[in-house]
Amino acid sequence: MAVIIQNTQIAKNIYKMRVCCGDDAKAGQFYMLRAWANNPTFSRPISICDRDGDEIIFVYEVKGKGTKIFSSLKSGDNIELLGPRGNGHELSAKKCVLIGGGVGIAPLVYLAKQLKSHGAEITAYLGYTNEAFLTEDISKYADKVIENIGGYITDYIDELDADSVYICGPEIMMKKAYELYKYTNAKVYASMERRMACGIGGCLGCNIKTKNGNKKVCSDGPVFKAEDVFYE
Amino acid sequence: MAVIIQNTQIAKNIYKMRVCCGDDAKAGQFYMLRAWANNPTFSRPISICDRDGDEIIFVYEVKGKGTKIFSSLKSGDNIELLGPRGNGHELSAKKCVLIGGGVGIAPLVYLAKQLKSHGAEITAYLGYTNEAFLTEDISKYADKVIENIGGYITDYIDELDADSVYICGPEIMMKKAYELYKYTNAKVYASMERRMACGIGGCLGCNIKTKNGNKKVCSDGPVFKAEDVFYE
Amino acid sequence: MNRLSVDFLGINFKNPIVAASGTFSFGKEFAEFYDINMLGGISFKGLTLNKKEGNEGIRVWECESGMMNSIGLENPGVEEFVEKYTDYTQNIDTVKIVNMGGNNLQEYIKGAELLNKVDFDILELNISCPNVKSGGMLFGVCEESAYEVTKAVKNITRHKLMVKLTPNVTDIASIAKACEEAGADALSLVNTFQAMAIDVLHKKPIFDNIYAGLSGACIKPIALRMVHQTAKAVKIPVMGMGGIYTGTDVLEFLMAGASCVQVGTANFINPLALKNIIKELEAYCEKENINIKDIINII
Amino acid sequence: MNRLSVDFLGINFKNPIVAASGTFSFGKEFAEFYDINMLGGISFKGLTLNKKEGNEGIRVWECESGMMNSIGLENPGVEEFVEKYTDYTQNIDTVKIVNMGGNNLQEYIKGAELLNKVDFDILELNISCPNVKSGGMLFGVCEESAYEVTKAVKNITRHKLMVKLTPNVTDIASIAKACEEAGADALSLVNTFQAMAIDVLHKKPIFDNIYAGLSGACIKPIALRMVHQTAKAVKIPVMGMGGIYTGTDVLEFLMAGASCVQVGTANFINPLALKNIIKELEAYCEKENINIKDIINII
Ligand SMILES: Cc1cc2nc3c(=O)[nH]c(=O)nc-3n(C[C@H](O)[C@H](O)[C@H](O)COP(=O)(O)OP(=O)(O)OC[C@H]3O[C@@H](n4cnc5c(N)ncnc54)[C@H](O)[C@@H]3O)c2cc1C
Ligand SMILES: Cc1cc2nc3c(=O)[nH]c(=O)nc-3n(C[C@H](O)[C@H](O)[C@H](O)COP(=O)(O)OP(=O)(O)OC[C@H]3O[C@@H](n4cnc5c(N)ncnc54)[C@H](O)[C@@H]3O)c2cc1C
Ligand SMILES: Cc1cc2nc3c(=O)[nH]c(=O)nc-3n(C[C@H](O)[C@H](O)[C@H](O)COP(=O)(O)O)c2cc1C
Ligand SMILES: Cc1cc2nc3c(=O)[nH]c(=O)nc-3n(C[C@H](O)[C@H](O)[C@H](O)COP(=O)(O)O)c2cc1C
Ligand code: FES
Ligand code: FES
Repeated sequence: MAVIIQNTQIAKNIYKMRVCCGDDAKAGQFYMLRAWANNPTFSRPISICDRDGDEIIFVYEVKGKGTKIFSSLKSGDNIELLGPRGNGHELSAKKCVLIGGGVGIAPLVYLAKQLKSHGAEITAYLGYTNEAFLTEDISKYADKVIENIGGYITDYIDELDADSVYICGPEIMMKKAYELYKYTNAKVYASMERRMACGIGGCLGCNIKTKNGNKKVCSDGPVFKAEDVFYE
Repeated sequence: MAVIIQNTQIAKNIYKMRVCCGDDAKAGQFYMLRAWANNPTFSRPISICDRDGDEIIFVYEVKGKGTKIFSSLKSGDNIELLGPRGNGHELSAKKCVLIGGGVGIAPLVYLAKQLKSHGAEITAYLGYTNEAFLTEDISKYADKVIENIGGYITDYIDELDADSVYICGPEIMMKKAYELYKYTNAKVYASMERRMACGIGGCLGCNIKTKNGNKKVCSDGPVFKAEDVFYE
Repeated sequence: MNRLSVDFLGINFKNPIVAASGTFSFGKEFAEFYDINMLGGISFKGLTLNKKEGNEGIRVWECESGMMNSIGLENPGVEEFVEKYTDYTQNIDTVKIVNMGGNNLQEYIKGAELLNKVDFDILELNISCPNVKSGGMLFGVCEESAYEVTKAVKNITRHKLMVKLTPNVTDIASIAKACEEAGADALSLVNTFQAMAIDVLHKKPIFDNIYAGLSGACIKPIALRMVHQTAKAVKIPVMGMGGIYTGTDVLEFLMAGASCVQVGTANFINPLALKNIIKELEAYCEKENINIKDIINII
Repeated sequence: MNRLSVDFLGINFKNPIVAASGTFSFGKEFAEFYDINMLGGISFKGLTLNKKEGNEGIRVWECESGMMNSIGLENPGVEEFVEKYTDYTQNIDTVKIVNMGGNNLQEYIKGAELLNKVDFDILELNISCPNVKSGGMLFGVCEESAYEVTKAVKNITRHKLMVKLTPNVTDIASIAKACEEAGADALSLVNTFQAMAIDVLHKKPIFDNIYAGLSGACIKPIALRMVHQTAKAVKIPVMGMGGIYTGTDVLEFLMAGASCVQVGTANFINPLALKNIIKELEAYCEKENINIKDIINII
């Protein structure tokens, strides 16, 4: 049980929630969030957007039942956090490209922060549907930020000389972005999403087919080498 | 949808809720209350305890899921009210005896007030398990109030010369109280309880066997002539 | 133009929303809350040949996302219904469905015969009743008895016959086909699931009859599967039900193959439920620019 | 004194709480949250003779008070399980139940034979699997095939045999009796209910396989009824399950006749669910001053 410090709207349907929680968590990991008893049945996976002292910051889009409930919470309310879960990102100290689409941009904030502290050089491509958010946060750490609203962010990618590429967003966008780097020397990582029941590896509900067989997004991922998941 | 003006604990597990609601309602009637979407499935029947201008006052005991949720509501929160439902009391202008047990005392407040305004002479017997509540409210209208904590209130009834007797409480207590007046000339009324699904006469879930056949507590009652329900 | 109108057995329904039998009485109680003639139809409280007092003890019990009932078919009997038919149905100007059950074949036949005296749109045969003659087994749980009762009633009734199936079976499609073969004009499903609740405090069953019928949102996923299987198995139209609370739920049943739906338990959650569902469907059709019948059976 | 201990097939269970097959993997993931050896037992993820990749598409879907799954029995296969048995079961010091299914009789027999190589407490036979040879009908939906597969496995296995029944049947008691006659030492029930969900936005079924298995609180009232019917019909012990979330739910199943229970979906709601349930039962027994076994089958 954790206490909500702040929960405010930052863009259309996009909310930022600060939660008091002393966990040690890595960029790319997520928590299973729950603010109800037994209904909805599942907790909802939300990535770590950022950390600030004892606080963890989530940025989420209101999609359905669960996120609707999250958006109604007020500071002082309790929320259950299960986590941090998942593998998280390997950090590189060299030339990094971050590519985010929609609310997939959220986890890039903490990633950029971490990469920066490892001395990486960062270019970030951020694609939005309606309205930009978190651009300033990422600008704090990225050397170059290219943002686009309404188009395909993959059309704007011009920095192909990278050591590591981190992609998070709709699957189709991730695949397209990966294609751009497929024949370069960059290591490309994609943050995958699947519907989750348990979030801890117990149900096999979040299965993803990879080059190396079935994997669980919740515990083997959510970060995968793009070549392993976009292999077909 | 009605707005809660106040919702406070007045005794162990007993709460008083003031709700803004302009309805015209009779003593003995009830509302189906709901402060959730689809779960719990049923709304909960709660009697009118009192009215105060545009406000309706409910007094309820926390028993299970539903009343637990009611007790967590704060002023300003919304609650759905379906009602007023049920037949309500016939008012007598003569010698009246009111007998209440536990939270069954709640509806006697508004009844006493109404009877008083009809010029009745009122004796009230109030039986509590742990702690008294609403005694003062009833004392405002009753000429004589006998209260007991922990025993059987029926043991204290000494006023058998009455025109009308109104009983509300656990079924076994109501039956016992009725026995006392069975051979007097008093008209005896009992407020019956049954589990309700719809509260409006549509499901036949709140069936009660009476001398005159099956009746529905929600729409034929909840007030019945005691002789009709305790006939066996 | 009414985007919601559907044809069911040649009858024009204003919309596919029908009040489910036993949850809407004969309509009067709900007429206090809205104009019930806006409904596609009403399936009246289930009748039996003879008046029934119904069950003793607790009759309704709540459970997670649903309820159990053990009303025991309390009803005035077909005879009284027929006699007072105008009382029962006056002011009702929507499709009228009369729901009838029975404890043996003779009761079904006699009941259906008596009902020939009055005019209504569809006779809905509740075959989830225990057949006293075969040890209390429900008519609807085996192909033979489902066939038999359907055939017998079909022979005598002058009304369009819709048989209401019980979900407490291994293979709903085979029962559905048996009823179709026996001459059913349409099918409705599902009735309630046999279920149980225990009063752990008093260490006894909640219901005097031990088991009771489960309905509400909790049964929706199973009901939807059965409606889908049934719609694929038969050529006659299907009226689907089981746990419908919202317009979206209705869309699921229609896509799965139902031409109309009935809504039961939702009426207890909110007496305005059916009206709200119709409004939701109107908005959906408007937004998608379709007629509701376009989505029937597309899955 | 341990008020919660129960005897099941001569095996001492620390308490009647068993993790349900397929919801607890092989325990490791939950061991991170609490000492899983406090459990009465664990039924491992369901095995099949050969490794299975499981189903494509959406595998888990939420519904009112429950969930649907279409995992498709993804598992390493009996062979690998037997080979790496010590890896799988090291550190597990509670009753070990191995759950196994199959697509035809031969697979069941071969699987059971292979499992003879390793030591565990109970073999749980999942007969809710489609019998490829008879057109995909589940083994568990008719008396004959349930009898046949139980008998065949009983003949070959050296383990205690518990047959896990499917609830998708008309008459659970008759299937239970068939399994008992065939030599089952115990029964467990219920497996998931066949159910469906539709993506109304995209106008297609949620699951690639169209239907999926329903579990969770929504099925509890039906599961409880079936456990009650089964416990009354057979003499062998029954392990009950279906929608158990709380200690009170457990009490219902025990009173209805189950000697132990399995808990599945609740593990996904809270990984500590089983621990919490055990604590609740301890408090209950303390307060009532009884041993849990005193309430088994009292209704
Ligand atoms: C590892 C991981 C990390 C994530 N991190 C974030 C994050 O940081 N921020 C964030 O905003 N999101 C994140 N997500 C996504 C987030 O978990 C989901 O958006 C959230 O669970 C949605 O829950 P909900 O209850 O609001 O929506 P749901 O009600 O579950 O619906 C979700 C989606 O499913 C569709 N849907 C639901 N029901 C139906 C139906 N009957 N038919 C058809 N479609 C239906 C809806 O269209 C909707 O888009 C992450 C997901 C994963 C796996
Ligand atoms: C006409 C009418 C008027 C009423 N007026 C009032 C009023 O003014 N004030 C008031 O306080 N109450 C009143 N009641 C009673 C009130 O409606 C109930 O106490 C309330 O509905 C309980 O709801 P709940 O969700 O809190 O409890 P529930 O969860 O519904 O439980 C209620 C009771 O049922 C028992 N129960 C629940 N589940 C189980 C189970 N599985 N096994 C065994 N027992 C179980 C519990 O022991 C509990 O006592 C009235 C009732 C009627 C019919
Ligand atoms: C209180 C109650 C009474 C019912 N009575 C009847 C009945 O008389 N005849 C009948 O065929 N079905 C009866 N049913 C079943 C419903 O018509 C419907 O098939 C079932 O409730 C499933 O739909 P739902 O989930 O929308 O409620 C009854 C259901 C309830 C809840
Ligand atoms: C994700 C998931 C996977 C399951 N896998 C199996 C399995 O492999 N073998 C089996 O016999 N039952 C399996 N089941 C069924 C459960 O063991 C149990 O019978 C069912 O879920 C009902 O219990 P519950 O309501 O407590 O979940 C599975 C259930 C779920 C939810
Ligand atoms: S969500 Fe259960 S295994 Fe990943
Ligand atoms: S509660 Fe439905 S008829 Fe009274």
